Amino acid sequence: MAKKEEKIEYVKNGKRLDGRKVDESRSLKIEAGILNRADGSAYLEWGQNKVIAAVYGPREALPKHIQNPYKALVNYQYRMATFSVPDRKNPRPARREIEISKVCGEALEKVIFVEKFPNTTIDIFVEILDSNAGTRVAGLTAASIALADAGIPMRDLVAAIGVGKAGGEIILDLNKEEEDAPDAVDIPLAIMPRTEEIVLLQMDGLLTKEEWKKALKLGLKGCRQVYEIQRATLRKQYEAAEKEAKVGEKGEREKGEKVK
Amino acid sequence: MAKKEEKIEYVKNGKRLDGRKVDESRSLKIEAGILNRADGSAYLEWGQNKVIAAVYGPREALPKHIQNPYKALVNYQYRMATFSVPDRKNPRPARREIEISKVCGEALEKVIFVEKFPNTTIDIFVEILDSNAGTRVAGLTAASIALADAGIPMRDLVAAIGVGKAGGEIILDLNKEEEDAPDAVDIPLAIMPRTEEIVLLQMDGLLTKEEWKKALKLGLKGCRQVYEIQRATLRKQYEAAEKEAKVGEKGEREKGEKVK
Amino acid sequence: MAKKEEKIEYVKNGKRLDGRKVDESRSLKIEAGILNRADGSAYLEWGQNKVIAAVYGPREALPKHIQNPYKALVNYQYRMATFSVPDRKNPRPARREIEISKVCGEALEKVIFVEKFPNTTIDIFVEILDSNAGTRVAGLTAASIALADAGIPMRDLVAAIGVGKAGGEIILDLNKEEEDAPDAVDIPLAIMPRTEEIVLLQMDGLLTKEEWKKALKLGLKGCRQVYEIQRATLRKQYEAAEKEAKVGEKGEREKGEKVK
Amino acid sequence: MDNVTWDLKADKAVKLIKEGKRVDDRALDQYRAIEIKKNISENAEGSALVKLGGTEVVVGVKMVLGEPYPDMPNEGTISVGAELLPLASPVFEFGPPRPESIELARVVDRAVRESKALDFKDLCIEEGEKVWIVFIDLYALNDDGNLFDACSIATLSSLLETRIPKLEDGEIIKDEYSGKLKLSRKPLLCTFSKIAGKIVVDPVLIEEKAHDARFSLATTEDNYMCAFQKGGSGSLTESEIDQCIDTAFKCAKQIRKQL
Amino acid sequence: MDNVTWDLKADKAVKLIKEGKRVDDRALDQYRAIEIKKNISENAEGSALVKLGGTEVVVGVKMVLGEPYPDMPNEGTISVGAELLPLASPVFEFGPPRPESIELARVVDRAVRESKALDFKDLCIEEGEKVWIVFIDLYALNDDGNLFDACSIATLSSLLETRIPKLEDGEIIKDEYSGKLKLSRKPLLCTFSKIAGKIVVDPVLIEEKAHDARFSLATTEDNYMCAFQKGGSGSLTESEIDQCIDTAFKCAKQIRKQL
Amino acid sequence: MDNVTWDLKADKAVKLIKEGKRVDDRALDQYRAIEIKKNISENAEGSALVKLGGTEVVVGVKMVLGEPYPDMPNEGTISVGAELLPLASPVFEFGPPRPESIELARVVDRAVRESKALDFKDLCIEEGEKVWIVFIDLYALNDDGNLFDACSIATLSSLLETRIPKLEDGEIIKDEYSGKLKLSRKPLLCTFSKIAGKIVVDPVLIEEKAHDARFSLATTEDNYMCAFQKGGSGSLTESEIDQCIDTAFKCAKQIRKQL
Repeated sequence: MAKKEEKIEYVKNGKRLDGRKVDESRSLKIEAGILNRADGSAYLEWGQNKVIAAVYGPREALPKHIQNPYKALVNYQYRMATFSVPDRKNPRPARREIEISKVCGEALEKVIFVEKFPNTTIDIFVEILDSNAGTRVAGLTAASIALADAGIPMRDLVAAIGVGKAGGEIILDLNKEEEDAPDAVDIPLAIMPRTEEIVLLQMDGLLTKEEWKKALKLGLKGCRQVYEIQRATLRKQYEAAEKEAKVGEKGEREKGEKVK
Repeated sequence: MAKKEEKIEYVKNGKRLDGRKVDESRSLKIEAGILNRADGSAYLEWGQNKVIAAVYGPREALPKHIQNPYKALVNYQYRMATFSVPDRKNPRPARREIEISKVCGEALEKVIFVEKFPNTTIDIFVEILDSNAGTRVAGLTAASIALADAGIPMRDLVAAIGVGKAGGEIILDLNKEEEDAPDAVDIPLAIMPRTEEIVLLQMDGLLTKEEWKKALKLGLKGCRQVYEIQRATLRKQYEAAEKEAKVGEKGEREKGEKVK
Repeated sequence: MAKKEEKIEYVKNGKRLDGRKVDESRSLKIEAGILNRADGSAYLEWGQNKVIAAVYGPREALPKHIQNPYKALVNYQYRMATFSVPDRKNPRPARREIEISKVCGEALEKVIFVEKFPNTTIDIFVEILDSNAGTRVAGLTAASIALADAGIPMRDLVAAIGVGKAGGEIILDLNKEEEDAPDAVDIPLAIMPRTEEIVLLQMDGLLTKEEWKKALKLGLKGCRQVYEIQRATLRKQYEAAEKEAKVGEKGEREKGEKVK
Repeated sequence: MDNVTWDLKADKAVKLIKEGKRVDDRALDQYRAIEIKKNISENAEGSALVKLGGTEVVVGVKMVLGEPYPDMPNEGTISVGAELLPLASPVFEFGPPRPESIELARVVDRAVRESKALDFKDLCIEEGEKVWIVFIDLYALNDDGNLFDACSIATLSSLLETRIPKLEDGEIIKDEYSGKLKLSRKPLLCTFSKIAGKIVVDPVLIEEKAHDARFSLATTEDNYMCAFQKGGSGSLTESEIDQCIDTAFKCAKQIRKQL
Repeated sequence: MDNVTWDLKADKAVKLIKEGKRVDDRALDQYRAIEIKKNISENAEGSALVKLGGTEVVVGVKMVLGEPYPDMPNEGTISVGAELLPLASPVFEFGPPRPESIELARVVDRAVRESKALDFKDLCIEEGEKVWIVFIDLYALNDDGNLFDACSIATLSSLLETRIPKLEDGEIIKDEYSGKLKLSRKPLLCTFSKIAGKIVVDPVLIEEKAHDARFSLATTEDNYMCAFQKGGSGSLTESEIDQCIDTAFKCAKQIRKQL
Repeated sequence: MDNVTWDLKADKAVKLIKEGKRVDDRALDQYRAIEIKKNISENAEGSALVKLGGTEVVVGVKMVLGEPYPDMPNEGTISVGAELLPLASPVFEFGPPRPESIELARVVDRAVRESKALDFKDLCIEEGEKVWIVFIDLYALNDDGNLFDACSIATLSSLLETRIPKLEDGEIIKDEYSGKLKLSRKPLLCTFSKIAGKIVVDPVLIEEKAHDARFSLATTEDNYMCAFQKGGSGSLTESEIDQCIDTAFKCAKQIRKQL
């Protein structure tokens, strides 16, 4: 069971172990509005990663003493299903999940007009159903769509992706095998696409300043691609809602109203 | 330490392993009003099972946000003492204890005039001191007496008993040995005796519909026997209280008032 | 790894294993006002024991339902750092720490004019950074200085020390080696020095009444020595504050006011 | 939805049921449509997402190596947990398991365990030393009523697909499998609400809110019942239970065709 | 009882004690009547229910196999836990152990442990591998004051009856025993309240509410003291402690006759 | 300090920073004075108390025997925990670790772990059986801002002094040691606040309260970065990050001289 020590070539003839190019992300699909209890929701598949995100709120923050009279609280909860990882995860929230929840909530607070909803909380729940590296950026990308689906006013979406290093190469959207490289560097990154301001940034591993500059450039490019897919998702949902609204003028309009 | 695999005859010549007949329950004794701090209490011995039940309330439900303006909450807590089982039980409440507490509380809610006590809680605590199968029905039977002892207005008592199957026979009030039969079926049952409506019903094990019909008939008969013992207990206590009240007209009347 | 069973002479020619006399305590140093966030604080070294104590309050007791309209609550929390003991301590508070917190808080309540601060809490936090027997009396001695540093009105200080028995001898301020003696008796003791009333008293081990009388006498003597060091600490701090106040009449006077 | 709206909706549901109708136009003994998506997680040994009308749950199975209980040295076991995720309902919260989720997990557990669908001796690897523990974890994603049955269907679907990890020197080899779990029966829960004296199968959320009593029973394809659970503060009569039993066998038979 | 009634009752208790009397007509140094019911649980290796006036507690002992501490390879140990059951008092609640129950358990533990009544080496089964852990669990059933002594009496009663399970190949054989636990001493706690400058033994609840300080000490039949515990926000003088010591020896002697 | 005072102080801090000044007269890229007291606990294998201006933390290292992870049979590991002691701030409370302390512990952990300063293979005692777990516990004693860096400095100081307990037959011999932990790098965190569009290093508490975003990065003496962590609800631009990187290398270099 010893970790394999043989030298792996992570990029060979311009191709990665799974056949991708260095600047190529895994396939990404997002669907909005998939749960009817939540105020907003999204389902996302990103390579093997499968994520459900739901938003409740703005709703009264309770107990009262946590209320902020100037803005809404953003409560982000990232959790992994016990079976979403190779070795069963303990159902209790791990420290890793708590840290990710904190930084992702802070990343979203920047784009939400929190000042419009004093004394409330906006609860964002992200559940990982299957995983293969990059679940926190997948969760953040899905949560951003769930917020839009909930009709919560935002300055911009948040688009996120992982970037990093394996086998000496700067690559986009690392998978598990790449993240396990002896020299692996993992950089979860999230931006507000319109201004390219960075709202989430973490890094693990040994990186030089030059490598960082290169990685950031690649990451920003990846975020822009994610953003296009997010926009297409919302456009599709909006069009479906429009259509539905026309078909049944007096019908159930809730869904349609949400995304306006 | 392997489980014994040899064939046991659970009923032989009409007698069970402990000498009982198939429709015979273990000996049952109940005493009411045994604790002075609680508003009502009961001590019960049922075969090896030993149970203490106590009732507090109706009292203000706290914190306030749990209050129901239309009725009293019924809070039932079933617990086993660490030493009441062959292998020491962890003192923390097990999932089994939490489930039993839920279904027993629901069973009692039906008989209590909860609508008379809005915003309050009626707390029922049941502690198992020794056990040998059938503690949940023993607890419920004792709790019913403790509620009467507390003077809480009720539509009826709740009488409970276990019924089930072992070695192919439908039998009343299974003991541990019978519950461990390879084909054992355990059916905890509780009724409101006046109408024979069922307020508690669970079942474990493989049972046909025909067996169920037979088991239910036997169980209802058992419940009626339990009810007689419950009524005798309350009659005895009432008479004792009457007597006491006469002896010391100006004395301590609290106890006597409770059971009126 | 078996416990050493050979006979140790705990006192030989009037000297203990670490060279002390039977009535000699380990060296004790106290410094007041070492933390700027807390309302009062103290650092104490007593032999190998190293203790930080801090006081916050009187401040509003929350949640409101714990408030006492007649007096301040005294909330004492004694904790050991994980690395302050030979085998790493679990970070969660042990039952021992909870018990010590309770008895030390009760010991201090007697000297504080709690009736002057209704509805408030006075929080006293004691953290043990290194240990070698006697940390609870060290903590109490430090806490007493932190309370004075916080300017909380007190009837007296509390002076504390351990006394006990090892190898048949009644000795002052036992260290770990002595506490591990086969016949060890440990008596944590705390008094209000002006009246010599006892506010903390515990005992472990087999002791005769005669030994107790002797031990108490020795303990009271030890407490008086501790009291002298406490008073010197406060005197020194007061003088420093006075000086500071004169140098910068219009300057930061908070510190100086506290100890008046 | 606020409380007043809830109460109005519940009143309407009761009124309809008195007339033999339901809020979603079903017959009293009619089940909602079921959609099953199997193997939704590659990291799980078995998994399924089930939609039961608007209700949605996901269940995953992990096979974990463990030690047997001392009194059952040649048997593995199952362990069922349930999380009522806060994304499934505005009233669910994170925190230690509450009685509702514990009851859900334990009733689903009993339906599997008591049916003897799994022979726990098959889960023994080395007597007294090493056995499989089959962890079955239930997650509610959207609660529109009858989480019990949705979880039961998802559990059975997952178990039917569950692969057994391959072992080498007693350790799991990642991503390799040595066959599937054997199930000798297909137990399924069927849940009823008693409302205004009538029995309805597969209640939607608003019916659950309005009900007096709940009754769940698990049946097998060979005409056994293997678990009962009555819930709620109401009572049941013998004939009501009979009615539930008959409908449960009928509905489970239909559902089994979809597995 | 509401707070006002409590305060009035407490005031009366204080007033009486100033006159050398008590609410239940006892002398200041007089213990309440004790009733001991042994072996109340067959599943326990030892157990006892004790009534001390209106106060009622039950204690059970379980002998459990465990590993020794690395630095005490040839010694077993004891572990004492206490639950202030909510059935014993309107102010007790379920939940993680609070300081009150932790203190109770630890003081009862020390009375047993420090008396050396049990030789922990007797509890060793196989050096460095297997020892007995004697779990002693205290449950308050009705709190009418002085739970400390009631629990101490019930603990000693239980330990004196405790049977040692029979072992075969290192495993416990159910319902068979190989003799009783050996106790070389009979330590008993005796608890006092200091009220209005006077010392009373075995306080009832209302006296505990009114007291300034509490003092418990454990004594043995061979004239040792083995545990002290002062509680409460009041103080004690040397002569008050002396008075407690003398009364404690006297009372414990009487109680031991009943065991 | 009440909320109004805090807000006024925070406003002042922002106003000063807009003018390129700070509340304590430092330059925007200037670190506070550092005081390091090593080996403050004899029971710890390594320890240090660090004062960073008014901020004060203590860190202790314990070397504990444990089993390796099955997939890393020849590697030990580190475990970092942090307690924001209530003595350090009126807003800290006892209780289960909150997100703030978990983040602090995990960022300090990553700075050490990802720098590969410690070769985890050095911590293996017996492959697959026994390894060292290096427990690093951080305690905040006084929070005047930038606990991250104070803890990082104290952690590195402690690790540089950490003694490895001597083993005999696989057990630790008390108070004997077999050399020190080997560190191949000296990673240090450097933390920044972004306030009113400007970047300041080593923020004091009032600056932290006023900041839009926080950025921490760990650097090594051989020009690597080994951990980033952005916090707070604000955003960062590429050039702001560049500025942080350059200042972090500069400051860490200065701090290393003091170790």
